[in-house]
Amino acid sequence: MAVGHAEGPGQNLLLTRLEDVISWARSNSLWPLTFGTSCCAIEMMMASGASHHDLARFGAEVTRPSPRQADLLIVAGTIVKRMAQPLRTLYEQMPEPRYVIATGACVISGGPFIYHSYSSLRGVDDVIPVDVYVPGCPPRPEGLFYGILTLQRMIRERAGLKHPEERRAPVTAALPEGITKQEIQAEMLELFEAQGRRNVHEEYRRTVSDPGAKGAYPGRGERG
Amino acid sequence: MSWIRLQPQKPGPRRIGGIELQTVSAPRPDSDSLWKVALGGLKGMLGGMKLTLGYVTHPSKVVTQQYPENRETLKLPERARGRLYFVKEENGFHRCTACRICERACPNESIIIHAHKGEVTKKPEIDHYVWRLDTCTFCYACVQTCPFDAIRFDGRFESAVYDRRLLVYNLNDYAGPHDTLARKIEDEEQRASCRTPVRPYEGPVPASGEKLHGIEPLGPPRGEDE
Amino acid sequence: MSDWLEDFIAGKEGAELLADDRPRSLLLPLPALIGSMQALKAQGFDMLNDHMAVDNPEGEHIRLLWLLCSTESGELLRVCCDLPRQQPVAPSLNALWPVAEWQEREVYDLFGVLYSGHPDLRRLFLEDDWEGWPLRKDYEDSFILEPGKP
Amino acid sequence: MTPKTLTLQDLLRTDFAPGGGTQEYFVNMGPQHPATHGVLRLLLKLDGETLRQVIPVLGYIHRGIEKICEHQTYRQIVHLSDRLDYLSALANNWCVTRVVERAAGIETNERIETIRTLMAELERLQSHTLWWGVFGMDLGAFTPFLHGFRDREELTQIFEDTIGARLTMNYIQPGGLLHDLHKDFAPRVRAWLKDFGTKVDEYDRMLSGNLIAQKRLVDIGALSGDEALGLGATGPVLRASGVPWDLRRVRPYGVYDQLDFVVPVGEKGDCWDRYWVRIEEMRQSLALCETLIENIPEGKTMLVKPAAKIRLPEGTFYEELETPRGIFGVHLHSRGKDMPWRFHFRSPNLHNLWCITKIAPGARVADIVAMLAGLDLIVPDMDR
Repeated sequence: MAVGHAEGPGQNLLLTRLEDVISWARSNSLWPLTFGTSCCAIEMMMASGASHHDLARFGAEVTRPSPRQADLLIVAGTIVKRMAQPLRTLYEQMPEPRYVIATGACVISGGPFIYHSYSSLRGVDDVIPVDVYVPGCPPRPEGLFYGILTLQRMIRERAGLKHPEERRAPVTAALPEGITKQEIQAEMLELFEAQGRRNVHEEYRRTVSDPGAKGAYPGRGERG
Repeated sequence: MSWIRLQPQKPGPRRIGGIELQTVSAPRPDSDSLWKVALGGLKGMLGGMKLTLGYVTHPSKVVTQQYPENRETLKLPERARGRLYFVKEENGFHRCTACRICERACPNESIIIHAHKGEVTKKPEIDHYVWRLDTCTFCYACVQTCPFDAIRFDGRFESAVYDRRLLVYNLNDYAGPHDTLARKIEDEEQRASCRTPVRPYEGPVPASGEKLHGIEPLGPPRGEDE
Repeated sequence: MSDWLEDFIAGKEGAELLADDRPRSLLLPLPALIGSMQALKAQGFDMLNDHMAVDNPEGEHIRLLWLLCSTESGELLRVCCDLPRQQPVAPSLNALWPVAEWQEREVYDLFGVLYSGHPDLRRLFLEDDWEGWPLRKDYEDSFILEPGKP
Repeated sequence: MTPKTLTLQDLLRTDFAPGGGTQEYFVNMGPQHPATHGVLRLLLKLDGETLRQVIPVLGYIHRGIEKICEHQTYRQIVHLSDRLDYLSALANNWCVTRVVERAAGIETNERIETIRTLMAELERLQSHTLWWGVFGMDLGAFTPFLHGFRDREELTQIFEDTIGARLTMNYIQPGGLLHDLHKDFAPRVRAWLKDFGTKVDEYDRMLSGNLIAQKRLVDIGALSGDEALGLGATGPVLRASGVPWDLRRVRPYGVYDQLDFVVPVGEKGDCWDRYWVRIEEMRQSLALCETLIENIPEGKTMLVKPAAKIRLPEGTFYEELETPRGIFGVHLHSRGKDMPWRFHFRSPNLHNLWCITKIAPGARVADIVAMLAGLDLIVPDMDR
């Protein structure tokens, strides 16, 4: 994979190398916020504090109760309408660059409470942007570690020093097993064609070159 | 030494709820003089520290597992619920008869079955067996109720992705009849032709193009290199 | 089990024993509720184990259920009382069992039952400006997602 | 003319508190606070360092499970009960199972009941080890956290062998059990129990014997037996107040009627008693498990076809049992369909929580953490 913004204009070799170093340092010193609402929080505690799994091996064991000192928000447990506002506040209090991991079915999509519930949110990405989704109910600690490793990879490969806020979602970087990047890209182009858009390929390229374009990316919530 | 191992007090029967039951009472830790307090505090602290430091000299008691390094050797319990998969016969056919028992057993519609009536077999044949990992609660109801042992859980847990829309799976790799049905087709060529290959991933609009609840169709990746 | 309960309801008009077997259930008319509860507490029912409501839109009433428990005899007793669905007002049992204060807040929150004499009748789980009573059968909310309807 | 001088007391009296005295103020604890173990929010009314009033604000994880249950079949409800009090998931499963079995008239055999009892006791140990670790952490000692979680992890792996899940089990189901015991189950449990016997003594040496911990617990948050009953407290909280109300003895279920154990009670109902009652309960459960693991009879583990539809007769049913945190009860109002008309959980944590409004006023603000830790609250169970 290409590293950072190395091929962009106006960037020299030194800055690129520095970016690499900083990204590496960032990815290996994630400080998670102790934020858990239900079952997933227990597995998160098993992963982060307990001796059998021990998150300290990834430099991420310094769980902080204050959002001001944390840069990784592991959303563990159902978020309901009433909790959405405090969660957003917590997220906004975290210093940049900040990352969000959504663990468990409730956080990703509403999980067991997706239907018939009058208060559970169906996906925390309605409230805050999410970087890595770790499915499971709850995910086992190793699964959460894999999520953290995935996030570390994203930080190393994606977050730039010059654009700390622009954290581009590399949809095709962490792929489900047995699925290639080309398959996904073909799928997208097909979808665009099926939607009857003209100049599919050009539109595709435009959205890639101008990530901030309004409506270019029909994703949920904003990124950043 | 009462503060090291506090013995229960006053064992005896108590009467409650119409019956007699045996109880023991909590001891009261007592600490009278300041010296005793200070000494007790120090002793308690040293006792705890000795215990903790004991693990330095007994490294065999250390229980930490080296997860990413031990990926090859990591053995999960055989009943672990990680990922759902289709059981495949030796000839490559699956066992699913599209009876929809698992779909009904699923508490939150994480399984969506699209089936059609086979042209050759005149029986329901599966088009897409959609499994939503993003809502699955791993309650095991689908595997438990399946009368044909067509689906099982395995221990694959490394499923983290950057986009939740990638958490919708097609479990079947072909659309067509299941094993027993396929065996009834005697014509070898016909049997082969009734299997239409299905891509393992067809996006969150898997079969009929309809949108799944709460999931947008997959658009182009933002900022993705071409 | 003694039949003290039959003696207990003998003098009360409108009170009846329900056919439910476990635990035994007692249906009381609303006016007799407070007096009977006081008598039951004196009888030894010192735990108000639980309080809930069941909506019954056909019968146009909401049935309140109290589950009493006696630590002396170990007996469980369920007390029921029907309220009109339009104007459900029940007396608060806060003075007898302090825990009733919060149990009643929960029922108020989810069913809209009002309790006279309650010191702090606020919603327990939902926001104060929430509209409607979610556990009533006719509760409608555009937020709720039904399966099979994208 | 000499200017008028003021003292700080005058200032407080005149400007801020017209009624005299010092000024009272509110402090928010939660919903995101490490000591509330989840999203419990407490409004603390303080006078300096002294607590005047505690107002719990709930609903930060109210998911409407009771509403969802009305749309689920009886078998599916079991998996929702996992998500109430996830540390006693098996006990919750069992309670739902019992009420459904009782209403549907399903008889179980001795093997099923023994395994259920054994699993519930093991889960009690698992829950108490976690509580002990977190209790230590709340008091400011991090080592208990490591030790408690280490022992819990081993038990979790034993569960995973048999059940396949670590936390949300869905194991005890109407008509039997999800799986039969794994072939390694009995030897592993035996080894763990043997090991854990020494661990409880370690716990005692590490925290119970620690004078600093004792100083933070003794005479903090005392609650008398009558008050606890009136507030609806159950489980270790009620027993610590001197009321030996344990459903396992009073109204035995499973195979508890064949087992012999004593009920630990406290005297004053302070944090120390609550702490000690749980430690002693661990020892009792340990002995129970040692008996149970040797006496599992043979038999089938599932008596009903898993895909069979369960229809219940009309009526209101109630069952309750003793989870690690108190009495968990299930009300089921059936109208003869395969889904309930109304399903209600009596959650032990919701009732135990209100003790904080009684024991906190008058205490120092730092003690509220010890009180909360002593009550051992699980927030999703309160909010449902």
